[in-house]
Amino acid sequence: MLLSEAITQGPEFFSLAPWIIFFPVIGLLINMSFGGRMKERTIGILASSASGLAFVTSALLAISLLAHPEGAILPLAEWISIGDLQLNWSIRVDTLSTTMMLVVSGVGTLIHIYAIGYMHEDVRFKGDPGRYQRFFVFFNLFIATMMILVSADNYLMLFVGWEGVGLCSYLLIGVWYDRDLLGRPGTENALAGSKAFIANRIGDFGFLMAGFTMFWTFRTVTFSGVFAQVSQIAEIQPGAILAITLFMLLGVAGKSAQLPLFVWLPDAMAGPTPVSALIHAATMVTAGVYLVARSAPLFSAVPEAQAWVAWVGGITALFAATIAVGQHDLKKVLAYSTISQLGFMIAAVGMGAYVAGMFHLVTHAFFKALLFLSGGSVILGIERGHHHLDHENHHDEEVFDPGDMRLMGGLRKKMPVTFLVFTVGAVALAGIPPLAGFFSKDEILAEAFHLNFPVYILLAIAAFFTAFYMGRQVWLVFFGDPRHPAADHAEESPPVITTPLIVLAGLATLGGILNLPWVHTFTHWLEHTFETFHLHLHPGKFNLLIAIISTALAVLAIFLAWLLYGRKPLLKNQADPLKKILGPIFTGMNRKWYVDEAYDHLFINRYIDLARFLSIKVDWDFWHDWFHDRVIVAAYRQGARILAGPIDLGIIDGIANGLAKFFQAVANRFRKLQTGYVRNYALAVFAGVVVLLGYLILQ
Amino acid sequence: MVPISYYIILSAILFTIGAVCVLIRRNAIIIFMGIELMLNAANLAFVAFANQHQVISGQIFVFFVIAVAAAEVAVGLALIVTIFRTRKSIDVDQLNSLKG
Amino acid sequence: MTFFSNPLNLVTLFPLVGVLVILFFKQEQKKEIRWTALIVSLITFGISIWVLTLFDSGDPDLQLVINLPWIEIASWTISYQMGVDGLSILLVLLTAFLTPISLLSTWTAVEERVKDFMIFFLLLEVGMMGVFLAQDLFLFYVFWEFTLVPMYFLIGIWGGPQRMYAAVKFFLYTMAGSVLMLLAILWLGIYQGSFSVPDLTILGGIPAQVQLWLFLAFGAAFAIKVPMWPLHSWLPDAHVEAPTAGSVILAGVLLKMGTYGFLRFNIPLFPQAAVKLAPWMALLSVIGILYGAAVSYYQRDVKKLVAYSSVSHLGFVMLGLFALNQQGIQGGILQMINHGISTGALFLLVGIIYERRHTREMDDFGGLWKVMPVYGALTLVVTLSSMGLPGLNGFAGEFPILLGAFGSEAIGSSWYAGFATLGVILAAVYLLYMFQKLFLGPLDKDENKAVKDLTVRELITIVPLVILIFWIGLYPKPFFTLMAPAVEKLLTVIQAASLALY
Amino acid sequence: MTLIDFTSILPLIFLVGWASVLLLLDIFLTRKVEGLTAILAGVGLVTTLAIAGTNFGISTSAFNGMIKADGFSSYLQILFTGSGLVGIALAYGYLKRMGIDRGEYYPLLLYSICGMILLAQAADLIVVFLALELLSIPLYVLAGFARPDPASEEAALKYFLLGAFAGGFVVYGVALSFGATGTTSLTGIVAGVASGSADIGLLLVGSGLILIGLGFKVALVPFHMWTPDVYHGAPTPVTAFMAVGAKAAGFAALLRIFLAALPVLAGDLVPVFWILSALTMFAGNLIAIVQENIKRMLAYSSIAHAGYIMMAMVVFGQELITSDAVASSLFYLLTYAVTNFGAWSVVIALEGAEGQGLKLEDYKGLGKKYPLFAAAMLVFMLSFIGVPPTLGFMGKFYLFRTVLEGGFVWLAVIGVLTSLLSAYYYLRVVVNMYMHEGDPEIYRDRLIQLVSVVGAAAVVLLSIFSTPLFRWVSRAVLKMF
Repeated sequence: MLLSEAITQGPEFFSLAPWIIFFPVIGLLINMSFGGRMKERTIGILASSASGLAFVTSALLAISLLAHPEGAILPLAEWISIGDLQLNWSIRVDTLSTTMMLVVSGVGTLIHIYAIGYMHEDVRFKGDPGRYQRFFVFFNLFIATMMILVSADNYLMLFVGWEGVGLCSYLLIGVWYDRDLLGRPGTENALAGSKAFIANRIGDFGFLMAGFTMFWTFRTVTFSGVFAQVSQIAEIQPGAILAITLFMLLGVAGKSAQLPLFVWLPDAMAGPTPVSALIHAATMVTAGVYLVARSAPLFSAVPEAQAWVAWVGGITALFAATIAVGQHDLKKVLAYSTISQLGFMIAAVGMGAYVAGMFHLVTHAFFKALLFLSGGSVILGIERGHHHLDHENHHDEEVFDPGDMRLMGGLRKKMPVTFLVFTVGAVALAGIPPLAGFFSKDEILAEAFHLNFPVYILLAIAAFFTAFYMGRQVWLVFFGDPRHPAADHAEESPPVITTPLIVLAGLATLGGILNLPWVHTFTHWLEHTFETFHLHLHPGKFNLLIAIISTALAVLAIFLAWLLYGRKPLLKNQADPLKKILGPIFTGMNRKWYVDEAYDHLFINRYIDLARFLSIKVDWDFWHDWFHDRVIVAAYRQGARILAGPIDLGIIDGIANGLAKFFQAVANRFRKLQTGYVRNYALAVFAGVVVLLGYLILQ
Repeated sequence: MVPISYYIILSAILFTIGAVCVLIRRNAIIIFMGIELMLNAANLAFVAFANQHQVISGQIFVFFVIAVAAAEVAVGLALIVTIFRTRKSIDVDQLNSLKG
Repeated sequence: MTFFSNPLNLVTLFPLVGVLVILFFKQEQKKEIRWTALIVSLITFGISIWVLTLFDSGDPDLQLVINLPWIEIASWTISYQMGVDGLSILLVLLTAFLTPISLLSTWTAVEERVKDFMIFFLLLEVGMMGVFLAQDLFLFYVFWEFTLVPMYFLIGIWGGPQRMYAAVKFFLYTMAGSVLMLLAILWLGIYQGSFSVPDLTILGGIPAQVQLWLFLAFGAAFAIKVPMWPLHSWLPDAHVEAPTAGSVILAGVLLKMGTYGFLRFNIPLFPQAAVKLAPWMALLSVIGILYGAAVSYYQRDVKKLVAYSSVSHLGFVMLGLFALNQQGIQGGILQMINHGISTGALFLLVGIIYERRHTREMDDFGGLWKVMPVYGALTLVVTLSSMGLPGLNGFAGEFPILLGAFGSEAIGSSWYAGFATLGVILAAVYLLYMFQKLFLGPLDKDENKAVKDLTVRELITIVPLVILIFWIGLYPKPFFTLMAPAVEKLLTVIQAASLALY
Repeated sequence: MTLIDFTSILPLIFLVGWASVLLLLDIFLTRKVEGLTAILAGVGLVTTLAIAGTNFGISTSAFNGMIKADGFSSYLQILFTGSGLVGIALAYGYLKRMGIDRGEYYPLLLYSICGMILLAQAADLIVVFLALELLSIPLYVLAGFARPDPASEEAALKYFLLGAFAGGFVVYGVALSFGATGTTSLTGIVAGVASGSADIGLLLVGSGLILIGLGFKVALVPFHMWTPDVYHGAPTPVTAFMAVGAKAAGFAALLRIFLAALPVLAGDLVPVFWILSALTMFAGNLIAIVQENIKRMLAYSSIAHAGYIMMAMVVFGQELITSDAVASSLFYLLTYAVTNFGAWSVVIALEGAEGQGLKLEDYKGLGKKYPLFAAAMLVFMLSFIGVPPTLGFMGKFYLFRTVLEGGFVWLAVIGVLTSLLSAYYYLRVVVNMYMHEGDPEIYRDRLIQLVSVVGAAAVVLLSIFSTPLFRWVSRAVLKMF
């Protein structure tokens, strides 16, 4: 079936498309079933090659797209078909989706390879080699679900991937489900996973609502079907489309960690570094951006929605950037920087600068993955050092956080390669020409400048902060002197780890050429997709002024960072110099502006209280015990008792006695009388007689 | 001649007296006599009505009632005697071991 | 077709053969008794598959009908009418499928009075089959009441400490509803002159006002069984006290008798009332969904948590049915099956750990995944299916339900569906909480360090369910195609009614 | 007297004769033969059964309309003689066990049955009264049969005094009715009413008094208060026989008089019936809950069931369904008889000396120790509740149908709800039998085992294949009007 479809689509490799999903699935099945009996390395290589093959397939698809830019749709099977609700498993190959496939599988493969080395050491430091297999199974599962997400040709299949990646992130954050962040026994990681899943679920709620509205508006949820009708629906009921897009925005906020749902991403750093790099930096979190770009026709139809999206992105970008400045944990800084960069992308796609957004998505995937991985390499290095200490002097029992930048310093000598690549990534992120980050970010800023000036301001400031905290991080980590013996004994990572880093560093450097100004390769590449929905992309024109401003800002920021952290490096146990300058503001940054606490108080605790109240008070005490057991049952038994006692022997007796008394009164003249039981019964009969006859006679 | 209603009223009074007797006396024999009184009140009514309607069957009924009453007396007294044997008393107020 | 060659009669009455055989064993011959029961139930499952093969999924009407005059009361001829159609075929299969699994789960759990247990269990299967197949109201009522007795004993004899209380409560509550239904049935018999459901459906013509009363009378019986909020109070007791197999069947099949009742009787027989009351039913369902979810979250006893989650899940089913459009109803029917599978599996899993640790308090666990990886993985899948993860069966049911409810004319407002969708979030909250309390976190209790992973027998009970979870999740088409024509037929009735109304 | 007169009361004549012979035999038989009287009594009843069976279907009125012989009476005669047989079966072992094995038991039983048979045929108020006394007087004696057991004696005296008291009302009622119409024959009364020569008010009061007398016999609330004490005190087989026979007989008279003969008074009497039946169902079922003694519990349950049968009389006056009403109540009497005898048989099996084994606790563990008895008892309890597939359910089904047909929806609702209440105390027995540990002791008694097992089987099977029963019942009421 699959092949016949392919023939009708064209002679190229489109028919291979399903394999981007099947390869990783095969990989995970093998690892799951036989991993127990395989050597670690085999597991790792198998998983990596599964992902690698997926990359090759995507590449083939890309090549075939060069010839047939209109792309192809490959229906695999019917899924849910009820009445006019027709959902299929079918894959959409076009320039947009293929771009995502390339990024996911490409970066994914590199990270897989990196993870072979990383997890090898990690499981040993944490002392449970069993997790190695589990990790790679989940890792492949992630690639598979992510591929489903990007290759879907309808919103529901996309949703499958959408929730699938959420699940994977839950599982991978919780790989060390029995530890806390510092590897001690605890539930912290597990909770972080749940937090991520539930935050995502809130987003998914939005997605589902969007889906319902969409179906009842368009009577279909396939991309082509929906986009074809947008124009006329926009005339009739723009409200519906607005609703759809805003609901979607909620979903995006959940998945891409935007305000107000971003809180899960920092906690997600509980997962091993490769997870942070792949899922929480390079690919999964960008799904939101992809969704908006994918739904471009819908968003373009309702400017209000676009404004909303842009503002959410802009504010998040700045908000997260400020928080990043105040972090001490190496990965936390990167996490917030990720949120901030995602803000850039969301803002871009929100403004309608889809190409710019996607472009930044790609470059960001390169350098942010690079940063995380090299950061992971740093952490490994520190842990190696710490390990050595353990071996030298066993009295070392103090809790040690290998990710705390205040304990690092001077690592550029210990880990030269890592230092080099990390710096490349940092510079790229800071947006210094000619590295990738410069071009992509600059395109966004340029677009913003024209399309939505206030958001431009936000983003510009965010860019400034970005440069600053990256500078701060580089100086804190690599310069000065080691502030902890572990850092002093740190060692460079093995080639299996560094090689992917170098590759990524290359990409981060050269990524810019994808969409050089005046050339717009990437724009033209994506145009094919957007044209099919009659959506015309204006190539973002290069604006020298903007470029100069942003570069200047970046340089200034880095200079400031040097002033604070470079000139006289931080000493052991010395407070962060910013603290002196900013005081409470810094604390606020450091404490993430207390968003988590606010949420706890406003929602989570309230819900728990509600649940407690409902289950204990309402359902059990009131409804179950009081109402059912007391009221119903007791009333019933009491009624019985009363009837058996008072009424049967009492009231009827009572009537009897009453009558008896009456007769007593009458007969007392003559004789003292007493009444007794048999006669009570007789009296009951008599009472009956009286009542009945009374009634009958009154008739 | 005496109007029929007098007879009926008389029989009603007798009947009530009998019932009241059942209700207020403790001695089984007396109670039983009360019942007999009720039956005979009925008999009076029968005779009266028979006279009113000029049909004989009413009076025949009286014989039946008397006969039945006799039978009841036999059984009733037998029972009372047995009770008396075991309890040395025929006070119905002492027959209260069965209740609830 | 003679009485016994009719596959429906076979699938219904065959378990009686097992009962007869078991009667000849002695209490001590536990092994023989267990095997007999299992084999008989497996054969019954085989017969149900045979029924499936004979079933023509294209035909919207009743099939394999057997219709014999049965009892003559004065002017009435009550007929023994059995038939299967798209609305019931899946439930028949589910019943036949869950029974052997539950029996297998009792292998080591039930040690005393095995003979009585198996007899009651097989009788229960007869009753349930009858309920789903009977097409004559009288016959239906007979089976319906008949299921009470065995379940009553399963809870009351083999249950937990509070078992008698729970058993009596179960009996009285269910009976309270069904006596009213009996009156409604009699009313139909008197004024419509027939008990046969298909005839009554065609006959129609009950005045709207009367329909309302009859709907409520039938509804009382079914709503208690479902159970719809706020009539759910018997459920936690029954579930917590019942033995594992009992809970599995109770959640898996008995509750479905309620939802099925709405689908089979309330909607087609009193369509106008159904259309009129749809918003109210939807309201109760939504309250049930959210309420059940919230209450589940605060339970400390795993079994109780799952019990309350049923209130939430069946809220979805009811919401779907009373969306009164194709998506809603088909989703609802599928969700009945899904709930049977997922919740059944959950109860099995809870039973497994209970057998090992003799506690169900979540605080007594933690980090089990380390010692029971297989158990953990399977539980994870079931949990995810229960919270409606796309690609697993739960979603294939919940999505059409919510979609249908969202656009349902009968319900009339999208708010219901909106709030119901919030239940999807809450489901994740309490289920993840449960999973985390049991399997994640450090393995710090010594009693838990020793527990063994699943035995082969236990695997055999769980794996089929998990396979179904994936199957329905990824490719539910065959299930939908089975029910589609019957549902479309039902919809024509509803449309006619709503036209008559407005 | 013509031949037809004889044939119409042939069962009666035969049984009276046989009973008297038996009595004499018992006196003059110098050397007691083990169980001879019992067997002879049984033979007599079987013969009566045969005669009644052959009489079935004829419809005549004899002795100038004082006696009717129709399907109705034959049906009831068969029911009565049947219960007589069971009564003997239950009593035989019991009397021995309790050491009250006196020969006159069986003749007395037969005499009482004679009374019932006559009552079923009575078409004249005089005959009604005579039959009533003929059935009651032996029962007074039987109730006290366990003398010198004080409980038994007390029961007897209470029953006697109150019975006689109620009898007084019947007589006076008859007198008034006679006064109102100048005749005591039912047909005559109907005619009198029709011709308008009757004094309706007086007739109403008279019929009210008769209703009270009969209501006492069938134990309608508030005329029920003797029932628990008498049932409790009387020897259990007698209780069983009373619970079934006397009640059935009472209803025979009620149905005959009120459903057939006095439709004109419907307007006035229906509300009375409504109240009585509702009150009886409610009180009976409710009070039964707190009983700890199974005999008392069953006593109250029998009160409640009287209420159910009473429901059928509410629809009287609606010509179209009166036959249904009679048929349904006749059928209910049958189901009630079978179930009741079964239940009592189990009670007798467990009863020990000095009223041991009559508490509900004494049933704990029965399910484990005597599965057969427990299963039987379970079936009877379910039948009492009205859970299908049991006769009890079929009976209620038919009854409720009649009531709904009559349009008395709320009465039907009360009926089903009270039957729900009843589930509560019937289940207590089941809970004790199956869900509690205990070590009950039953007395090996073939006959009783037979009764309970056959009874249970009948309760289930007859409900599944109940068509012939329904046919029979409908034929019984065919030529009644």
